[in-house]
Amino acid sequence: MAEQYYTVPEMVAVETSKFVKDGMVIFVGIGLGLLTASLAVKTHAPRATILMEGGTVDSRFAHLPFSVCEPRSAYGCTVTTGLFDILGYNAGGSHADMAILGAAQVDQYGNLNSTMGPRQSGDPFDILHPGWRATGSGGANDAASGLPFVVNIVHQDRRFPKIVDYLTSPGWMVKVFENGNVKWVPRREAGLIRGGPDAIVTTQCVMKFDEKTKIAFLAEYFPGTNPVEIKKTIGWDIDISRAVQSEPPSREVIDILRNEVDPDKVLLGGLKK
Amino acid sequence: MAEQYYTVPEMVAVETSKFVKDGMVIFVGIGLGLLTASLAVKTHAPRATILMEGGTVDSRFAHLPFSVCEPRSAYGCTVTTGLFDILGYNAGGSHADMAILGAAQVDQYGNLNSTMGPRQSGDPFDILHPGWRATGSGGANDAASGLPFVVNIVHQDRRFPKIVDYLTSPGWMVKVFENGNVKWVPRREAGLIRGGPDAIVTTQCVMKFDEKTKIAFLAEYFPGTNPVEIKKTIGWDIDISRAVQSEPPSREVIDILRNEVDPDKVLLGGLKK
Amino acid sequence: MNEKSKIMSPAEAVKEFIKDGQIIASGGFTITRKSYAIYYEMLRQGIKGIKLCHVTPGGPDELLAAGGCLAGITGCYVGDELVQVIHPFCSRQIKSGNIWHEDYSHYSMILRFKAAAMGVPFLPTHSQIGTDLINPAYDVEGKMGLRGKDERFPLAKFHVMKDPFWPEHQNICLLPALSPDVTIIHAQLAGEKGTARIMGALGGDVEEAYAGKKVILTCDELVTEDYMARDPNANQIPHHIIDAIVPVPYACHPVSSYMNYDYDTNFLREFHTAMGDDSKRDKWLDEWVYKIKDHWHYLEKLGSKRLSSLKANPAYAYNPDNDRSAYMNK
Amino acid sequence: MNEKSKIMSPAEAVKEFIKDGQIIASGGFTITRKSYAIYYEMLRQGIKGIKLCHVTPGGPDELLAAGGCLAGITGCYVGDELVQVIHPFCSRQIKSGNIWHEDYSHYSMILRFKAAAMGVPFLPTHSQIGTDLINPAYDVEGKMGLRGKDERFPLAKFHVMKDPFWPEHQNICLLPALSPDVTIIHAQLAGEKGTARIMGALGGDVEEAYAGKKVILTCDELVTEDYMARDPNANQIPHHIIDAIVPVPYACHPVSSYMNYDYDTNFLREFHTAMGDDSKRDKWLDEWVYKIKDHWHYLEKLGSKRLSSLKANPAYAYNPDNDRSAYMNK
Repeated sequence: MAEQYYTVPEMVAVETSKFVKDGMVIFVGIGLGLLTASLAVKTHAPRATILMEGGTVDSRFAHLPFSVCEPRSAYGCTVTTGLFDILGYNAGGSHADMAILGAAQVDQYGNLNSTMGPRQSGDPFDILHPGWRATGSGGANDAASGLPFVVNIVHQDRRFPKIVDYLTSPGWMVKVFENGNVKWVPRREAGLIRGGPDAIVTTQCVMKFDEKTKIAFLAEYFPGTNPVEIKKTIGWDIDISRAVQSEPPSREVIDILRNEVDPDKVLLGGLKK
Repeated sequence: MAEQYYTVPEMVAVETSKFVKDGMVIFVGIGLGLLTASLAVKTHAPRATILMEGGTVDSRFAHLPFSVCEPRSAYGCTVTTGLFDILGYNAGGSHADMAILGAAQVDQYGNLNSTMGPRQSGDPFDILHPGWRATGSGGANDAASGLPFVVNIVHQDRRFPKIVDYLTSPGWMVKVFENGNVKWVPRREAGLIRGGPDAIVTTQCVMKFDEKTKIAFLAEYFPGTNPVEIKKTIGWDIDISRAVQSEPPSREVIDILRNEVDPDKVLLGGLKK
Repeated sequence: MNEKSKIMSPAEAVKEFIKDGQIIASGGFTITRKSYAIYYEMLRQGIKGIKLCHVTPGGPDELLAAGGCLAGITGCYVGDELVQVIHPFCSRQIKSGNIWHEDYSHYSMILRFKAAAMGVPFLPTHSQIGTDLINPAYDVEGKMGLRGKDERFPLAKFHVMKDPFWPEHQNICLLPALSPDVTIIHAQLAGEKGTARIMGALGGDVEEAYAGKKVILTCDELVTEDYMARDPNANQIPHHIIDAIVPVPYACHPVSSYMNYDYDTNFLREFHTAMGDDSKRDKWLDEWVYKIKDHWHYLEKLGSKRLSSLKANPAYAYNPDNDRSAYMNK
Repeated sequence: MNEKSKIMSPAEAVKEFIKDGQIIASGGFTITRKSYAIYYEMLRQGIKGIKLCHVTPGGPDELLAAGGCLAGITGCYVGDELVQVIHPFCSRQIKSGNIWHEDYSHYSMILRFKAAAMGVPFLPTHSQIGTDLINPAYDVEGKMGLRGKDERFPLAKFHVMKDPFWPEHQNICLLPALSPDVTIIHAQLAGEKGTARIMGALGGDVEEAYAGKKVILTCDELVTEDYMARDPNANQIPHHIIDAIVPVPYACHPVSSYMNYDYDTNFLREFHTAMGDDSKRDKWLDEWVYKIKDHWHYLEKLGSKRLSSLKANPAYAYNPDNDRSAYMNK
């Protein structure tokens, strides 16, 4: 295979940005979500509107921000308000079309874990002594509770358990708690009347959800990867029968990503493969 | 008796303004409340802060407003926000010290009716065909639910029933509704954990509430009126044993009221005796 | 995706978005920022059966009632303030039962819109507790048969519950969400995509706008979105929740728009007088509504001298020399 | 009534308002508007047993943890963003059980403060439903024995109920009010009585301020209330809810104040590195906190050249030439 003219993080950004349609109102978290939405706005979705939970609407970054509420995140925005308006009115009240979210783990139903777990996945878990800690869910829970969403995640074995060790953002089948018991029910039945996961974009592939089972199947694998190897890294019996190889990104879009979206390598530089 | 150098509305404004202490944060409704608070600020309470439900904090009127949300009501204010902040955070969340409210009726417990009733007080009442209609409670219910308050009311017989025909702002004993029955309970017991009426200032007198019975008694009668005549106009067996004659207002305060607070007679001119 | 412009005339906005039988939320506050240009047009287009709701009422209630557009009102007040001016026609229609009126407190109304804006079924408050505002016998929408049939109306007017979080378990009142079919608001400035800047007190407009399934925005000035972006802290409403932008001068006449124009008390006095007088009402409506072709015609009839006399002085945000004697009973 | 001035130094504000064992709300948002001047002073005054809560966390969590001030944290995140920088010391303390961490979603936290601000016991949301954020087995404050004893903590972490208003009766999650003993926020401008103007995104500061029993406000500039009144739409917080005004330059260093100064990534990188390294942590704290006399001494140690390099360019509201390489792993 010829030398790739794009990096893995670039491929992830391009693949994720395809979910952003022109005119959409998109809630983005820090990191890849922000990169992806910016790319979409500078390519095929110039009329997409970016919302960030610090309180900004329709920012047009001159320099990619480190935070969803730092001075750079407000550049060019048309409304500066607070977190309540963004997460309450726009995400909760369904005035946004989709969210792009990161996570530490994602499971077969698109449930996310952004926060913590036992030392080994599946071990008993003591909330007062978590085995590992990530930063936490922030607004990802809120966006996932009210909006359709796409997940960005680094492709590593431990990140794809059959059931997340600690569920922070709701996918298609979620937990309800009754008289000391945990029951798994469809998200609508639990009370989540809107939204749900549309896709998982990893650093190797794209998963989507089966209409009937609501379980993630392999939809695309990136050039240089293969479905059988990917299946070995997934904690559930993932259906790879529908998988096709992703189109490589165009040189043009990679140029825009490098030269216009993130010329300082704020995000492109920092992402692990 | 010598010719009075003040009018009845002026007396009411002066008497009511005495309840405003310096440094207080006061919620005011349209009409006398506004006049009274302005007078207090221009006399003994220069550091009082006026809140109005349209969304203004600390206005210093150049011209008395016709409405709590018209352009004049914002003059000189330090914060313009919305109704939610004023009625929710400040009145509901107890960031104000008192309210000055008007009403169409007030009863022995300081319950107000600002809205409607049957043709004759005490008659059966059909909500779909009210016998009379006034403007309605507006924010008076909300202020009375969360804050100590003083009532301004024109002194007329039909305005002082033992029990208001339709209860819109809660006094000391209020209604709770259980299985089709109405029960009268102390406001704290009903769930109103803050506030309550401090006084009723009419165009003839000042009533306050007995510590134990929470029933209004005659505290002061204005010069030119007398307790026995007042008692005839009140719908409950009002205690007049503690009544003293009010001090007439000073000429100085009347001058301030006429020349500085309401030189255009926006409110002083329009009030009935 | 080819983005259709949202900019339109009052007649186009009413034609496109307002239908018989809708729940309409009216923004503004009595004599401030009420989009009369839209309400006049609703009368001209003969809209019927409207359920009007608002954080704060004003003259449009009276106008819509007189024009036969109204089925009912859900709100806290029937009047124009102006030292307690009650709407004479509206209140008479309520007394006669021709228009129903569901009574809530002022804050309760903003909570109902806020709940809808947040996408939750209710919000809690201590307001209304202990009063007839939550007397089950006085559930007007229930008596009108609106509950349990029409999804837009909740099963109950309110719901009292015990606080589960503190040991006293005090009563608290839940108020159901209210999502109008159309919300009508006014802002001083709007960007060409709909970003809105309201100057002066906001009343309940932000909540009403987010609660609305559709939003019509009248504005004093239409500007570029780039101009709006120069001071984003001054803007409250994002463009993506606005459906129609109606940029017409004096859209709120006879009431005020902070910083731009004052209210017209002589007009309001004539309006209120005519509304209360059976012999004058239809004549007034003919003269000021039905025989008026459009908003430009309305402004022409008012005349530039009258409109100029209402122009706000920037040091005050209103006209300090405005003749307000019509409501000052000296 | 003789009104006492609210204007004071960071040391005075901490001495007067902050006590051991309090619930403290920290305003701002990770690398924006965090009042470090106050948090440094809390370490110097040896404050203990603080229950920190916030809509949005940031470096002060790590600082207070390292200074031994913290008992627990109630929030949604442990880090400084900066492309997912987790607080190394804080998270280690959480894993070891030395500091408890009660987990809520971001919006849930603002609802908890908003409920307190509104004076109601709870607010409802769909957030957290279906997740371990409302798993009764994971009630950390309950496990710590805080419920049912201390009025500041609710009897439950959450309460799921059926919507009484629509026929589907869907589940909704109630979140209890959270009223901190002291809220600490930062604004760019404050009037001499405390009226506050925050520029840029507001995060959760307005809600946290109204929720607080006391409020400490740091600000970049202290101005007259008359100046604040020239643009009242730009101000969010009224003076009567502010208890201490602390006007010091660069109160938020090493983080940013929109329009005034940018964050100091080199400082933050050293801070984060030292916090994660047992051999460096105490030395860093000595150098930058304990051996520092006051905020003026801190600024002197930073030096005017460094501070000037952070000054915001008004066209951007930050410094477009700021060296951000410490967090860009090229």
